[in-house]
Amino acid sequence: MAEITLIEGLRQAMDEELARDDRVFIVGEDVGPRGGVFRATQGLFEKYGSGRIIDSPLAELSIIGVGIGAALYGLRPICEIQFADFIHPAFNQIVNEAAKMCYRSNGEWTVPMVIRAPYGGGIGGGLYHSQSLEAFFAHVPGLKVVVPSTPREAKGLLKAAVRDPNPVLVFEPKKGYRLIKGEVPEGEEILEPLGVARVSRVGTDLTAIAYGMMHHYTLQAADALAQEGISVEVIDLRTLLPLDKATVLGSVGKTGKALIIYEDNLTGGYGGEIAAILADEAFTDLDAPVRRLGGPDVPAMPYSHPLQDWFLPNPVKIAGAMRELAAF
Amino acid sequence: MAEITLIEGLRQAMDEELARDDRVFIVGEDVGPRGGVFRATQGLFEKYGSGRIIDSPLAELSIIGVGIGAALYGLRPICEIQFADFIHPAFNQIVNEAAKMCYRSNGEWTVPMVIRAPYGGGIGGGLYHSQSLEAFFAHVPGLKVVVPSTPREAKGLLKAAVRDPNPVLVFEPKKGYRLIKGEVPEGEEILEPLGVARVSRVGTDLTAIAYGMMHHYTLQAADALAQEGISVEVIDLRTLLPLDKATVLGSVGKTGKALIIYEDNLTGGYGGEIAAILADEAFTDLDAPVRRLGGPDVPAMPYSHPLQDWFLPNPVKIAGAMRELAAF
Amino acid sequence: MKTPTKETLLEMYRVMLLARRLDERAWVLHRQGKIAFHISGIGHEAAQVGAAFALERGKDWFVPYYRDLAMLLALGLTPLEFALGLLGKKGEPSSGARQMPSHWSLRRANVVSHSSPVGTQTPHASGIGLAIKMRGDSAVVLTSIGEGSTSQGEWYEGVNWAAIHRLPVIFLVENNVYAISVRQEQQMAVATVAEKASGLGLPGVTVDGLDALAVFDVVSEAADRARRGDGPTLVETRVHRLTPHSSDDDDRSYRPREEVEAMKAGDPLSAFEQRLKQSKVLSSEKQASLEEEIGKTVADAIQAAEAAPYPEVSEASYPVYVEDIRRG
Amino acid sequence: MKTPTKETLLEMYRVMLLARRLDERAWVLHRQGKIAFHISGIGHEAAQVGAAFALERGKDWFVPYYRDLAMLLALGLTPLEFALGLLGKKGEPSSGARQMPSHWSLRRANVVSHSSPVGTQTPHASGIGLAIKMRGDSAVVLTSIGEGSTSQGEWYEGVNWAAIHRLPVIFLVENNVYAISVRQEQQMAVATVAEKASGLGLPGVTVDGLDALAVFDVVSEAADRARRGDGPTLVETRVHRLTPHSSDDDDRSYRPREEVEAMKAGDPLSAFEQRLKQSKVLSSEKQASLEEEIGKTVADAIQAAEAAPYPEVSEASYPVYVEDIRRG
Ligand SMILES: Cc1ncc(C[n+]2csc(CCOP(=O)(O)OP(=O)(O)O)c2C)c(N)n1
Ligand SMILES: Cc1ncc(C[n+]2csc(CCOP(=O)(O)OP(=O)(O)O)c2C)c(N)n1
Ligand SMILES: [Mg+2]
Ligand SMILES: [Mg+2]
Repeated sequence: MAEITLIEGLRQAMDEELARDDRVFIVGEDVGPRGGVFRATQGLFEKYGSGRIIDSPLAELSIIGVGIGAALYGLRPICEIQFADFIHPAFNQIVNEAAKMCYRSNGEWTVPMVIRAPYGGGIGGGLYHSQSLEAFFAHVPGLKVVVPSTPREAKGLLKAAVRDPNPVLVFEPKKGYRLIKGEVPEGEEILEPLGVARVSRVGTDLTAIAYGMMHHYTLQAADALAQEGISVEVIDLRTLLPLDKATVLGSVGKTGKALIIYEDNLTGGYGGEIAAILADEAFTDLDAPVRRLGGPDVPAMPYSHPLQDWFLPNPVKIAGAMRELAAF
Repeated sequence: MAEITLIEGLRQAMDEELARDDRVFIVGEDVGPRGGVFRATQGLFEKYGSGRIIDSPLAELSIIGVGIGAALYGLRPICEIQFADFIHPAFNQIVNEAAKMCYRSNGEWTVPMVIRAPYGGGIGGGLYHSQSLEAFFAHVPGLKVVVPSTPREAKGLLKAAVRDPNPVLVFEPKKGYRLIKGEVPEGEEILEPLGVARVSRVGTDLTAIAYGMMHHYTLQAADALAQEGISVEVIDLRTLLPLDKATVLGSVGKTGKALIIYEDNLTGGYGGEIAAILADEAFTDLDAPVRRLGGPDVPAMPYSHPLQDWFLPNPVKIAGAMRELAAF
Repeated sequence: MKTPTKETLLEMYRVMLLARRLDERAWVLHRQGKIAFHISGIGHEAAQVGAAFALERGKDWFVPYYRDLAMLLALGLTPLEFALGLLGKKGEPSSGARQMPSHWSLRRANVVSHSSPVGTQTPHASGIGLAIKMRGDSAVVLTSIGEGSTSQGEWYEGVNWAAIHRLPVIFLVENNVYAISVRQEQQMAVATVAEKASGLGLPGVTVDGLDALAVFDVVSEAADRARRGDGPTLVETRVHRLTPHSSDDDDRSYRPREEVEAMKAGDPLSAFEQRLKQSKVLSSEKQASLEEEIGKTVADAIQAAEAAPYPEVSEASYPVYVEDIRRG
Repeated sequence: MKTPTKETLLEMYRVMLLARRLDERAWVLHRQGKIAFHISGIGHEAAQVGAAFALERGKDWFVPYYRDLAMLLALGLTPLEFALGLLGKKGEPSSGARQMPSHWSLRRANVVSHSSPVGTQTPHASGIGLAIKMRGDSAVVLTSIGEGSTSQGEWYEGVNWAAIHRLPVIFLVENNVYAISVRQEQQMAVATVAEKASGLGLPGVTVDGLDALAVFDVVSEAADRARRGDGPTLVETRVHRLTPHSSDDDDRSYRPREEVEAMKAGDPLSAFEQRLKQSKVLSSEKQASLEEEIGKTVADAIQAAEAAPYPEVSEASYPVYVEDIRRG
């Protein structure tokens, strides 16, 4: 077993899928000789050539729109959006086209494509290199939305996404690209199923639900609370759409308390949907208010680092929210 | 007092604001001699001329982007998006630009603009002339999001939106354009404050929260339940961002039960945020699960009318959900 | 350079005549209140049929837009299938009655599903062209659009891709000078859409779209160029919109009756008929029998469609994802 | 056609030299780990200064992009203000340290705030031009952008507006042939960006962007045209990016060292210096004293910025809406 970084897990996934299926290709800005601005496609241009690793024009909507066309013809595009913050020009192609194609054609046309987008803050990116956009897309039936938090999941979920016959949006926690390391067995095929959450820490007093970088901070906070005798169960959602409701309801049914952590703006964020589901389907199990810890409701993350730190949830803030909820 | 339609309320609002302030102008597709495809700007081209009622190219992102520029210079654009379903190409300009301008420039630059977009189903519009998109934009700090449901509010809220110094998105329930009529006093100035919800029916057994056309259906359902001795309090939110939390919490604090009705897809819809707020801040008041009645999670509303009817909430479905909740 | 045989010419005429009679009948059905919506191709038939016949039907790919009834008939759509779409009936092939009428898709003829938001189809065509090139296939793809919709950034980005990568794509513009009520001068500062090609680095041609054979020649040439590997062509056909924009429109508010009357003088159908008669390809007897045969075909199609059932409500819930696709 | 006076020439040189020394110092600070990010204008100075001096500073409007340090200095940004931005310190004028460095805004100089998503600024400039025209003012607006970003639909739609309405806008393209690692040939099929103007119906000019006076002349002419009411001009300046894309980039993976060395031979700063010396405008003594003065200015600015405080955390929460704006 080799210890690799999260981004190496992504790179291996793409390398293996490119080798497995000649319909798979990569398109995006600087994905070629540059190997991507984060180096996720490092070496793939040299290995697979300019025919399958395509440097696109600087135009996101056409990266997605052209990818849709290629998928309609039967290919398997992996489209890289350089930063999630720049996915907005492609909103129409993703939401009105890719997501609705199967339904609107009654299944005659489908769009097997993957969209990769590095997301999240804490890297000094300011308003436009730090955004978390999962709430917009997890509201779109026809899409699948995935957020890996470990190298193994990055590899296994991305490989599964490439093989999935639907449009799959993979939001990659870029702060964890090199920070998060983990063991990934070599030689064997790593595939993680879409739509399945993972209980990453077993506990009894409350359930903490997170994904991406926030999942790691949540685990750290849970460790801290264990010192205080508070037992926190942690769920890494892994797939946001479709949501693994059973795992979430099962855990909250056991603990009776739920805290949802996300770094996007609090209001209208993805955690709201989970809280709404719990308020309906877990009502009789709840012993306390359903709590959310999200980013503040300012337009986006500011640059200056004291301001950035103010914006981001971190293990200390999360532990505080857990303590408060546990004490309710 | 004259009885006017909802769309006539909008037309009067624009006419009065154009007359009041020469910085106000209208830009959009077919808003000129055609008077808009729904006739919301009927007669304004003849009255104010091609200098202030501008037929734009068929390009939504530039309708908004050019509007932003004009607003930065000090004008007061009213941008019409012909159908909300076509706002997606402008997502980047609305979310990354208009909404973030004030914050990102620390208040040096502001975008006083109004975006009008007819939304909602029940008019045989199929997937792309029926969409409800409020959840996307009510998640964007820096925007205000308004949904009028009566002619008086259509007039008063739109006039207030034109005078508001921030970007305000007005989603107009197009099914109600001519269907919904109401008394609006002539001569006096009608202004309805943004950010204030309205209790449109007083009740004691449960609180039903809605907006737009769904608010009218909800009132009809509440009347039906009154026959059965169930007393429903109805709230018309009117502004979705910022949300009038006090009115919502006050009512649910009284009734102990909440049902939120919206026609957008259920999952990730705006009602989820309200349910999440209640699950946290009204937890101790709740006597029953927080219920949501939304559209089904298919990509959009189908065309064939039996399928469209299946998609849309209506007074019968709403009454059913109320009955079930009241009986909990 | 191929020239159509006598049989081909007669077949082209038959398709144009069939399209015209079906279209006229649709307007009647709308006046009778039997259908909710119709968008017409009357005046565009020659351009569409000339283009379709210039390509290898069954092998080449098509990404059309809503006015392309005549093109779709040339590609094998049956009158009954069109009629089922008009009425939103079960078995309608483009969407299972999920989409509005004239939102084409016909998998068996390589006709890709398009949506209502204009311009979205252009990048899809370039993506199909990219896939054709990657696979080394010899097909070409044709996508059509109105002149107003070339104002969309989606059109620009899509064409740019094809120009850069010299993809086998034909960008057919059906220029009727109006986008609903907005004239070409308000859409673009160039005199012809073909001039836009010079800014994108591909050949651009303007051709009389009322002359089926002129269009046939230009598109044949474009197809040869594409198959030779010499890349895309922009073909602008100058056509007339002889009807209001759609059944929801009333064009009297924005264009003088005289203009429409003058256009009718240049009706492409009678022009083609005259031409075939002069060249002795079509006799008056043949013409009369065609009229009779088509009259019956149209009547039968409408009757069968009226008798056909609506989709079952249960069909509305799928297929959101490929996993949900059900055949038959 | 105005020609710069001796004083103007010296001032242009001083600004170019100041920009260069500040920029070089920023790279040093980054190597020292004192700043997290820098994006450089080295090689672009002549184009920016030539353009800025051709306009009426204080009266005309500017919508710049991130490489425009020299332009901003020409418009009155102080070295200290730039340094505060580099370090994310309180009082930074463009965003109060909310945005990344080089995300310009300077209200007092009519410099509009821009974001990171490229191309978004172009429609804003057209909107400002529309407002100028509507108000009958005599200002012009200049907006700058890189050649790669002209692939964005936002650029196309924005320029189209100005061409249609003959707005007083100058579209300045700083063409350094690279978009991070992607060369011009992969962005467009035309040989020059100026050719794009022919497809949009406005004049397009290509000028040597290493020659400040050539740019001064072309932009002066464009400004005259705009003030005459004859509409917009696209000015393509051919420049060199003498550094990696930004401090996050390593350009060795995608461009040969020889290429960069060859470019350095044509350094616009030394070219301008030679020229002023040959024309006896600049003496070696004057040059030396300027170097010394600027060296001190830069050192003082950096020192003062390093000593300056960060924004208080409390500042991060506003202004989301105009109502929240606090002065000072
Ligand atoms: C993105 C988008 N905006 C607006 C509309 C509404 N709309 C439908 S057709 C049309 C005019 C299209 O004109 P043109 O492209 O010239 O095609 P034509 O109808 O004349 O054939 C408009 C504005 C739309 N369908 N999509
Ligand atoms: C919409 C968007 N996509 C991607 C990026 C990331 N990015 C920043 S600068 C850049 C290259 C810009 O190249 P060009 O327009 O030629 O300007 P230059 O940097 O060469 O001056 C890219 C891809 C971005 N900022 N915005
Ligand atoms: Mg047209
Ligand atoms: Mg460049």
